[in-house]
Amino acid sequence: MSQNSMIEVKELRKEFKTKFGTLIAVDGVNFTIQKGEIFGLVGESGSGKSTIGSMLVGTYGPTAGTVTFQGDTDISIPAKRRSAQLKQEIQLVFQDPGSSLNPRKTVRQILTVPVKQFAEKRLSGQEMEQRVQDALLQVGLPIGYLDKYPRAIGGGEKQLVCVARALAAHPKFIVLDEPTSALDVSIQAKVTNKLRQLQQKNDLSYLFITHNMCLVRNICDRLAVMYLGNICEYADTAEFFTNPKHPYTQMLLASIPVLSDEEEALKPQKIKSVGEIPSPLHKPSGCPFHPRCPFKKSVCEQETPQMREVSPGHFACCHCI
Amino acid sequence: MKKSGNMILKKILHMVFILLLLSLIVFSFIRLIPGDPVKSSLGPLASEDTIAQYRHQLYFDRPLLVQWFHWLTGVVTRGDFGTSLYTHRAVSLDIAQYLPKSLELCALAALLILVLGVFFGTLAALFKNTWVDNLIRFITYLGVVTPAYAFGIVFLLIFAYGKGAFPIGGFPTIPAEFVRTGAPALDCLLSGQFALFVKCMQSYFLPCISVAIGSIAYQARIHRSSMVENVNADYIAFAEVAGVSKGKLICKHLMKPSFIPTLTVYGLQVASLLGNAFIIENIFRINGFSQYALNVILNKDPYGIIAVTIIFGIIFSVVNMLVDIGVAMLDPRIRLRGGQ
Amino acid sequence: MAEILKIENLSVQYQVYEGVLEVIPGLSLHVREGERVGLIGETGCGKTTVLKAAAAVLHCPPAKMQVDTIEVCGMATNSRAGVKNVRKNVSMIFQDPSTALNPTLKISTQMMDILKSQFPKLSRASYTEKMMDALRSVSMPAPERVLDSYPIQLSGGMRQRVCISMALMKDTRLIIADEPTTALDVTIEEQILELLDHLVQEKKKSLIIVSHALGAIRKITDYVYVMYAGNIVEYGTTREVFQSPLHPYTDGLLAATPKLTGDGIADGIAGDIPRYINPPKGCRFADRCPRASAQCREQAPTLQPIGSGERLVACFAAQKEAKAL
Amino acid sequence: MAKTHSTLEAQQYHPKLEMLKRSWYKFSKNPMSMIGLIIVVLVFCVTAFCNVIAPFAEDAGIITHMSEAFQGPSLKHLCGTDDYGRDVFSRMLIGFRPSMGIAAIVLLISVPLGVFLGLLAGYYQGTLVDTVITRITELFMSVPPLILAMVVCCMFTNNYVFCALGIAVAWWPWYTRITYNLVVSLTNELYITYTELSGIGMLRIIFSEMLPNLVSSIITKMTLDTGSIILTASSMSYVGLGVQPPTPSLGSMVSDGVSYLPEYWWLSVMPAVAVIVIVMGFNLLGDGLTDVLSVEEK
Amino acid sequence: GGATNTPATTTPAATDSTAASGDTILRLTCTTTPDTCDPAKGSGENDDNLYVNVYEALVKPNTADGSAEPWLATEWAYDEATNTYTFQLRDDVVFADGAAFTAADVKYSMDRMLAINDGYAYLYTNYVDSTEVIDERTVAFHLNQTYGPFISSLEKFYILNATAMTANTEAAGDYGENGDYGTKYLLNHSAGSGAYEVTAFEVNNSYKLAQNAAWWGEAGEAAPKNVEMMQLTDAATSKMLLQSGEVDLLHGHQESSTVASLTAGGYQSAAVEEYGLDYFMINTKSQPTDDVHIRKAISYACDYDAMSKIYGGCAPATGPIPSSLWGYSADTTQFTYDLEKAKAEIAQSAYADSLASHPIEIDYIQGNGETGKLCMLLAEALQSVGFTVSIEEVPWVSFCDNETDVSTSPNITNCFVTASYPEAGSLLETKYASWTLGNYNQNEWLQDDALDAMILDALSTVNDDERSQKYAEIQRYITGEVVPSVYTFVSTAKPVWNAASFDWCVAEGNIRGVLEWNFYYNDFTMLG
Ligand SMILES: Nc1ncnc2c1ncn2[C@@H]1O[C@H](COP(=O)(O)OP(=O)(O)OP(=O)(O)O)[C@@H](O)[C@H]1O
Ligand SMILES: Nc1ncnc2c1ncn2[C@@H]1O[C@H](COP(=O)(O)OP(=O)(O)OP(=O)(O)O)[C@@H](O)[C@H]1O
Ligand SMILES: [Mg+2]
Ligand SMILES: [Mg+2]
Repeated sequence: MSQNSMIEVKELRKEFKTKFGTLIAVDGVNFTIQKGEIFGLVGESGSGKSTIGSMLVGTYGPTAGTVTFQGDTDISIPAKRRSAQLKQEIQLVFQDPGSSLNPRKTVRQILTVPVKQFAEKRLSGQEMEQRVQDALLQVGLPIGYLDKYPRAIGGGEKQLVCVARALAAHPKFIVLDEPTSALDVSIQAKVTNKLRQLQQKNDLSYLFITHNMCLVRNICDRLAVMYLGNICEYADTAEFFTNPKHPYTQMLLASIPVLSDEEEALKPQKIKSVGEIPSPLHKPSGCPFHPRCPFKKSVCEQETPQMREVSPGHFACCHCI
Repeated sequence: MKKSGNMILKKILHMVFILLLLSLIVFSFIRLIPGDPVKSSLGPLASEDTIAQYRHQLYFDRPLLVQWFHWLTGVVTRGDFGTSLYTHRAVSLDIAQYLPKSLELCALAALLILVLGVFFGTLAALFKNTWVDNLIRFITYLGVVTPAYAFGIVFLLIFAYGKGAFPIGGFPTIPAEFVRTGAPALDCLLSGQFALFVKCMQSYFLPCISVAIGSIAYQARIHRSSMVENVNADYIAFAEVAGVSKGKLICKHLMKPSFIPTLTVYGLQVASLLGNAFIIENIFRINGFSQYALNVILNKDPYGIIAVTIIFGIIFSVVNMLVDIGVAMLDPRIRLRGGQ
Repeated sequence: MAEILKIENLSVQYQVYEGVLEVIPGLSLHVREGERVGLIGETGCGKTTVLKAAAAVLHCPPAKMQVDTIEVCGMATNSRAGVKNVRKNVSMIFQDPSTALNPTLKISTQMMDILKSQFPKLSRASYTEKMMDALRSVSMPAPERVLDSYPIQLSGGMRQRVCISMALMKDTRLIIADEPTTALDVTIEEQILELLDHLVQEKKKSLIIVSHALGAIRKITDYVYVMYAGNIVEYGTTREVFQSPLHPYTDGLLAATPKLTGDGIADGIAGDIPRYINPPKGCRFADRCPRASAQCREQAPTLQPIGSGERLVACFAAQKEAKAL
Repeated sequence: MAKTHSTLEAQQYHPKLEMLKRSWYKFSKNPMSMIGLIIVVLVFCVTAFCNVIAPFAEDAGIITHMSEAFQGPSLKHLCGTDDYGRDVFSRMLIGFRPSMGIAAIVLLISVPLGVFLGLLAGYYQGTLVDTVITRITELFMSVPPLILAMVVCCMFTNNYVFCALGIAVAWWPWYTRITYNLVVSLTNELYITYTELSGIGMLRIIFSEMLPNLVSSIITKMTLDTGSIILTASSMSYVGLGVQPPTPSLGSMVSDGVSYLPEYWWLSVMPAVAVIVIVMGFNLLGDGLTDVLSVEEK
Repeated sequence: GGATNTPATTTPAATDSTAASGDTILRLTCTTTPDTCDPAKGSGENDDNLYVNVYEALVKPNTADGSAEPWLATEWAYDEATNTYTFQLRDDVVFADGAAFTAADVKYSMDRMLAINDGYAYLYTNYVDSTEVIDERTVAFHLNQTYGPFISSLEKFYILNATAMTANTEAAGDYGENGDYGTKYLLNHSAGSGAYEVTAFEVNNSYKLAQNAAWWGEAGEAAPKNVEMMQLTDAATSKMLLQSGEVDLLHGHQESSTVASLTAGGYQSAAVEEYGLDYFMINTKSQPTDDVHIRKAISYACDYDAMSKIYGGCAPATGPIPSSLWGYSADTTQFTYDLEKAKAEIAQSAYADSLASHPIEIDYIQGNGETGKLCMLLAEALQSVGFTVSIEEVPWVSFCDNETDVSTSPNITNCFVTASYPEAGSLLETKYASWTLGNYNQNEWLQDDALDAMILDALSTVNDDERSQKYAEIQRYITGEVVPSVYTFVSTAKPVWNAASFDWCVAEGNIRGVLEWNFYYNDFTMLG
């Protein structure tokens, strides 16, 4: 198992100290990302998806729990303390392409940074140029873009530059934090397809964070659903969409707006939600979903449910199953 | 409530700390002055003994920190800022004499800046890109780039021939029995002398305008751009569609957020008024604090300089604190996040 | 049925530093009584601009508007009385709830000002009661607390619901909703869409709604306009348009949307929206169109009825095809 | 390999140049900015070549023509003559020098110092260094520049170098503050986060990622400040601080001429107008730069 | 002539219109008001202007030539043997608070003057040994050396009200058992017997006087009931104030252009000559001006006519003493503007070949009228004969500071100096005696023993004729051999006033040499 795993997350926990008390953004999360797979992370806004992504790339370290990279390296440490190789192997693409590119630098200058930083040796000017061009060509942008400033290119292309920048480091694993949610559908399609191609070509693993269930359906191999810092369900994509177990997941799937009757048929029965979304500062006791759950029982209010394997590779975390 | 009380307390402590540091720095700076202020203040006939004695009396022969501490205890316990070598009397007396007038002048100027600056800024913003806007913009540009003394002189010339409607020779005499604070207009008000009050205000008119005009212009520009920015904001359109009346829309929905940058700039303008007033005080013969500051500096009067810098520091800090509080009151985003 | 909103030949330019943006060259659309109409299109194609023009708030200085008719409830909006009529009959929900609420005023103040303009003389208590009702009608929990808050104290979903409740406080005949659900979670999005739908159906109002979520449009509208770079390129009943798009642009949009069926994603439409300074003189979509011909680059296609007449499309290729049929 | 080479050569495309061209195009379309630029260029030319341009350059030195005193503006004396019979126009032109010199010294001192401290505080954000620098900045901000400058000028030597030093003492904190604020806001930008995560050294981040973003704001501020400094300096020379007579400075020319108002108005009006025009030039230019240098999306 | 208790008023039959109106105010401006009302502290024109109106001395200057005539003293006697002056005092004098004036007041004032040792004290410190109260109306000064101008010098000895002063003395102070000697009190109060008393006093701003109701003398019928003096440094403002009617009189040396423009506008002006000159003081101890030929060259390089013209045509100076001052001698070496002669002198000097490496610095006081122009004229001429010259405008404080030490004193300074009492000795002593060295009046740094001896000798000569001859000898010596200064013109004040406001002796051409006595407000006649 660990042979094949790219990322293994165990009991990962992250707390933030805020003015109003301790905020538990991630509350004991376990999952594994296999080599060469796209792992989707979906869920409510504020449920802790980005926090997990940040811990993987090392923006900050976790409060508790471990993250293992490629089965042996412990990466539950912030990037500052990580080796150069680790920094190279784990890369990141942000949600907002506008702010993730320095507006004062040309695409060439932007791409030069990782090329130079992660080169195995001192590069000559020509080699550098070559690699920068390669990185750009890889994401399907013409060479002419090298001399453009970010503001002169469109949103989707900017995101592709971000991807190129991540690829220029020759990573093994990329965290994609909502890479397409700032983009139009048509551009989103372009970027997603490119990402998928690159993943296959370079044998990469992705952590793909998003809100868009339809997108997840089409690109992820496996996915986990988060709710208030916890993973509530975790399965193969196909299995997940055909056989959702957790009430929150069912609710989520039922509310996906779709384009055709054909799709409509794939959605589960609609569940009427009750209650209000609680704030992570005041996390409810027991099952975090119970205030909104139409099926809640008394046990849900007191006991935190454990993750259970419903079918092989399909885990859910609910007292009702 | 308690939270904002804490915030204010914290700001005050912070301010006190800065002022202490400031006084210490000025003290060490004064020590660097070439020449001997004590000697030159006593005149050419003074004997070495007298000079030495006077120096001792003023603590100038003690180590810096001792002198500073002595001065500090004087200030804290007796409100005693030391003796001026220039007026030969307690600096605190000088301050009491000169500061109230200048503060009054600056307070009136500050009022003018706020009222006129906001008025013209609003006017320009509401009539954006019309001749009204262009005219106001042109005038405010001139106002910003013209030195205050030029305005002073122009007013002097214009009103000298007005024969007294707006006097240029300083204040009317306030009979001693009415003097309470030292600020002429305030004193008149406090003692109910309204005729005299009107006279004081007439005397204040020209210097006030001259001191304020540059800031008025600047303020108007800032207010205009801040209004223009907000006019285009979605929430104005939203309120408009939702049917909020035009008057309320402008006076409340538009004005309140527009005031945030205006107020920040206003604080800086007001805090620097007093320091820039000396030419105007000179031209209009207001024997105020700014003039006094100029004189103690020109005369290298150590305790005077220290007092003057500290007073300026206090004014700056207090004004800024008030502005911070004001901004926090206007802007819940700052208040609720505790300024983060 | 009577037309609640009728826009004919609207053209809008924005005067910016670099020059004139010819955003909308000449657009017509209408919403009839009781209809729910959708407006879809890529980012920056002028949807918000059209809605603002309809609500008579497109008067901020950079915008220059020319129009043959904008009629709301049969009355042209270009006069003082017309604007008054608009204010009375139109409510609008803005695109971004975080910018649509005044950050410096409490929710209660903002709602109160709206109420006061409608019911000038009421007691304080009845104002409060009305505000609470409005909030409750969008199933807002703890309305008292919300009233006493500033916008930043509310979450995005709550803000959007406040916006909706404020917009609906007026009993108007037309609701204009500009992406009421972007930046919301799917579950909340659904709630809000249902609420909107409910209100429209229940109270017999008309609705014009813009959204990037094509699924949402499909769910709550009867008719849909497809917009590209300031032009309407296709119109029809929602069902028809979504089932058999005629314009290559519509086709591209739909194809690019990921499906729940999970059979991959088409490659999206190549290229970008053209710049609005000196836009192409022919079809604005020509540069990105797989079916573009020389004619498309020379001449701008106009909306032509296809079939029954409830269906319109502005594409030479599609029109030819229809004729050929 | 060969292919990339040829593409490289074929592409004589300099993005920086392109950006400059674009900015210039934008800038040149605004007549106000152009007027500002022209004024500023003229001011610089005058400052550099005033001795050559001025018809009576010697009038800035020790010289009198008492018999020609108080002549009104004429073709020979464009701005008339003063109480010494000296040519006001020539003296005005030469009077640009101290003003510009003071502005240059002030900026040369306060910009590097202020920016450096701002970067330092930003670099050590949240640490003791940050606190100390912030406090010192506040300290120096709390005394009005004019007062600080006067103190320095009176304490030491009354010449324009010390005058400039005094102003600089009061001026640098504003650069520290603006730099610090920019650095703080930049650290929230994702591209900075990216470079941090990639393990690029903080110094490199500051110099190659942040500084280019600061430059435009700082240049704009410098331009606007030049105007303010000239105003401040002219206020100081109005009370006799700065250059020594007979060397002219605009402020002292105004103040000397005031007692001859209104009969001999040109003595003070002309230099006052010069101050206004210079300051306006820098302000117009600064406003123009603000428009051009800010990176707006699209 | 002890009966002269009131000065002759120049008022022609006072108009009845003004007499009735209660509160007449005379408003004046000057460039500096005194720092205190303490007559033991101040020593300038503007100080005296206040003192003569609120205090009185034992003697006062005669309106004609400034020589002393009785005032608070009715008569006096000199005892050569004991070197003692004995004064009989008037018996009808009361101070403003009603206290009677006695010999004790005189003693108190003199003791205080000497103890404080400021202001005019230098006139007495070297001579007055002690003061003795002989009886209530008799007081004696015991001198420790003969002092010719003693009686004249007493014009500057203002008598304080001893009882009021002791009542207002603070125990803590610099003067031992005398505490602060009432210096704090006198900061803004007066304690004299003059025609006016101080009612308000603001340092560096203004003071106000009101008629002293208890005055023993005879108040002028339409003399101003109140006087307001404002300090005004801004020439433009003062001009405007006069024009807007906010002041009646601009005191002091107005610039000629101001005078010209105001008189053109119908205001009146007069040239009031003082017992003083404008001097270029040449530092005789620094290079290159330590060479007498250089100093002579400078004297030749000075365009006397042009300079006097700048000041509106003042009378030329022929030597160190103005011609109207008692003790003046015309028998001096006079210099004229002649650049050729200047060059010739330079050629004779030790610096003939090294002029370029010995720059000359000329300093003048900032904001002091048009002295800058004088310096420019001189500098220009000096430059044209080959000197390297720099000019510096120095604030008053630095000006004084620099001149406390020979090393920091510039080569040449320009300054007006006036006599403290109307006699040549006063100027000679302040200008050239070693014991008055180290202040702004003496940039020459002569330290010439021979000259010192001559001055001392002259001053201690009691006989007037002998003294006058000795003064002449000194003037000859100075101009002929030392040439320490350049004498440009007689210091002349140019007050401007609104003739509709008052009648004034000066207006009628009745000008007194002792400047401040022209501003004896009791002489003014206010008009409606
Ligand atoms: N640096 C931080 N300090 C304090 N709280 C934080 C911080 N970062 C995140 N949080 C909080 O942690 C919770 C989880 O945030 P996170 O950004 O991981 O959510 P998310 O699932 O990515 O949401 P979204 O879909 O909106 O991006 C939120 O409530 C957020 O406010
Ligand atoms: N105030 C304005 N000033 C200048 N240009 C504007 C302004 N408002 C809109 N535009 C321009 O007009 C075009 C259309 O804008 P609009 O907001 O109507 O698009 P939209 O279809 O609503 O886009 P989105 O889906 O992003 O909301 C855009 O290119 C935009 O840049
Ligand atoms: Mg996130
Ligand atoms: Mg929009």
